[in-house]
Amino acid sequence: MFLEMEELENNLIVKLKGELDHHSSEDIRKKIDAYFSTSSTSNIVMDLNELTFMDSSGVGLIMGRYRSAQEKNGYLIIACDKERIVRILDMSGLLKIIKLYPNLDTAIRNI
Amino acid sequence: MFLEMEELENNLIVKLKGELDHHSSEDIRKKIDAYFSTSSTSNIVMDLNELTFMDSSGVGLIMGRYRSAQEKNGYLIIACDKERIVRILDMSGLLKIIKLYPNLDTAIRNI
Amino acid sequence: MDKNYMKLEFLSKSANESFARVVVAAFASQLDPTLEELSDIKTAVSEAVTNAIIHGYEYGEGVIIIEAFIVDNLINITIRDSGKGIKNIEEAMEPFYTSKPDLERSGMGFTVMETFMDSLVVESSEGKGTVVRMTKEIKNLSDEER
Amino acid sequence: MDKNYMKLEFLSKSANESFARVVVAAFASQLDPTLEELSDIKTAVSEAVTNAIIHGYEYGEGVIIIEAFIVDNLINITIRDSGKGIKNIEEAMEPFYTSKPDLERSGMGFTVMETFMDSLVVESSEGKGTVVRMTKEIKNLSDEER
Ligand SMILES: Nc1ncnc2c1ncn2[C@@H]1O[C@H](COP(=O)(O)OP(=O)(O)O)[C@@H](O)[C@H]1O
Ligand SMILES: Nc1ncnc2c1ncn2[C@@H]1O[C@H](COP(=O)(O)OP(=O)(O)O)[C@@H](O)[C@H]1O
Repeated sequence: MFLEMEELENNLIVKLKGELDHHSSEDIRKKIDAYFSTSSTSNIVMDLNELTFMDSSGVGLIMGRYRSAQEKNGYLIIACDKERIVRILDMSGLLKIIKLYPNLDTAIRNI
Repeated sequence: MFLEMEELENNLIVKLKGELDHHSSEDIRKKIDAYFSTSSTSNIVMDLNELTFMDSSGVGLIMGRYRSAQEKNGYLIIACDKERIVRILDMSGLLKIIKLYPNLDTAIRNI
Repeated sequence: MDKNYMKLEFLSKSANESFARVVVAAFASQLDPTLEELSDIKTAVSEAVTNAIIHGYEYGEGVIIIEAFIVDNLINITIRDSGKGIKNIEEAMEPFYTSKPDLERSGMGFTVMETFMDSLVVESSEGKGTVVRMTKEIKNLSDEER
Repeated sequence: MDKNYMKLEFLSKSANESFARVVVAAFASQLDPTLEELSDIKTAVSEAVTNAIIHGYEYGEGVIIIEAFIVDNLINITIRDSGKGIKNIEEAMEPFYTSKPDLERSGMGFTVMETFMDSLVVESSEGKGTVVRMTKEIKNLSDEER
């Protein structure tokens, strides 16, 4: 599991690569929280297009970061066009409250 | 496990791809024997460069085909430069009786 | 593949979640599933194993047992823990129900298993442990259909 | 990796040889071995499992059990069958010795296991079965040394 974080104006761009399960999400969560809590950004953009696996632990991770952004009066959006991952996000009701774009460029253009 | 066979003058060129273990060698043996026994070729050139795995079952397979070639007054040569496979061939004493070339081209030029 | 069987035991460590997925996927791949079918199986196994670790053993030491049977093109997977068990299975299986919202669980584990597998049966007894049984038929599509 | 454990049981079918290799390799990969070390382990496991199928159960039905322990950067692998057993272990372990030359066995199985692993111990009792114990230390090379 790899994680890349980058600030772009008011947004923290978080790119996840590899397999996102309960094991890897613990570590990812700590790293995102450590960064985001001291960063001046208030929105989070999660790029899931390089994930090769995600189960419902990923849903928990995203929900949690959605709340962190809310606490800073920001919001969270997702970049993903992987059918299987979108299906799990949809099933979990996340897409009712979180905006989804097919890729990072489109997500950033629409922030 | 994939197998490609091709006749070149008096030689049957046998290319093995994938994992050569006891399971796959049973099938491979039958296919080579069926072809070679009805072919007019009398030598066998075994190209092992696309194997991703080989254990001592591969040694048995090669020894057996070496004997089939001998029965037709031919011989068997090997094309391989994969260190791990060469090591197993060497350990088994095969390289004392069978000629080894790094690749198929060199093997064919030296038949 | 006519018939095959395997049983895997391992410690309830979260590092073994991916190990369990690889093992079941390698076993199931004898049925020549599509990548999609293989991902379905991996996801369901991941959910059940994660539950055993988090809810069954509550991060404590324990052993998780996975059994898998292949009969023709059906795979039958059982995931078992000897942990705390589930009091109300019906409630537990409802979408969004989780007993550990503080751990950022989504309550979607059983729903994911149900969605990605053909059948799901959960048996549990408090203080004794939980057994999750799942089956999936592998369609054995021809190359053109894939 | 501090400590980890797994146990795998499966039927003595030759299609399970590659399955057994994948499982042990996936478990061992938690130690972050080099590709070379991983291939060493796969090859040794393949030899022992093949022996259980061909010699232990003589192609009949039986169960093969693999256990693997990780302690620090040592992996300990045990492969067990309840097959016919070995009368003379010393003779069996000699290079080139095989009881099945007609099946194109090379008699190099044990030699390969010895070469690729750090230690090899074989226990067997006629009519009861055979246990092969192997260990290997994973060197944990830094990226530059790989
Ligand atoms: N193996 C188990 N042992 C004990 N309780 C379990 C087990 N699996 C599931 N549960 C209970 O069922 C609930 C719902 O599980 P699930 O749908 O997977 O959601 P989540 O894991 O996100 O909580 C869990 O919160 C837990 O209370
Ligand atoms: N699991 C086993 N059960 C019974 N006999 C065995 C077992 N493993 C090895 N042997 C005996 O030891 C001999 C040598 O084994 P090995 O070095 O692997 O060579 P090969 O498998 O090529 O015969 C075998 O021929 C067989 O007689």
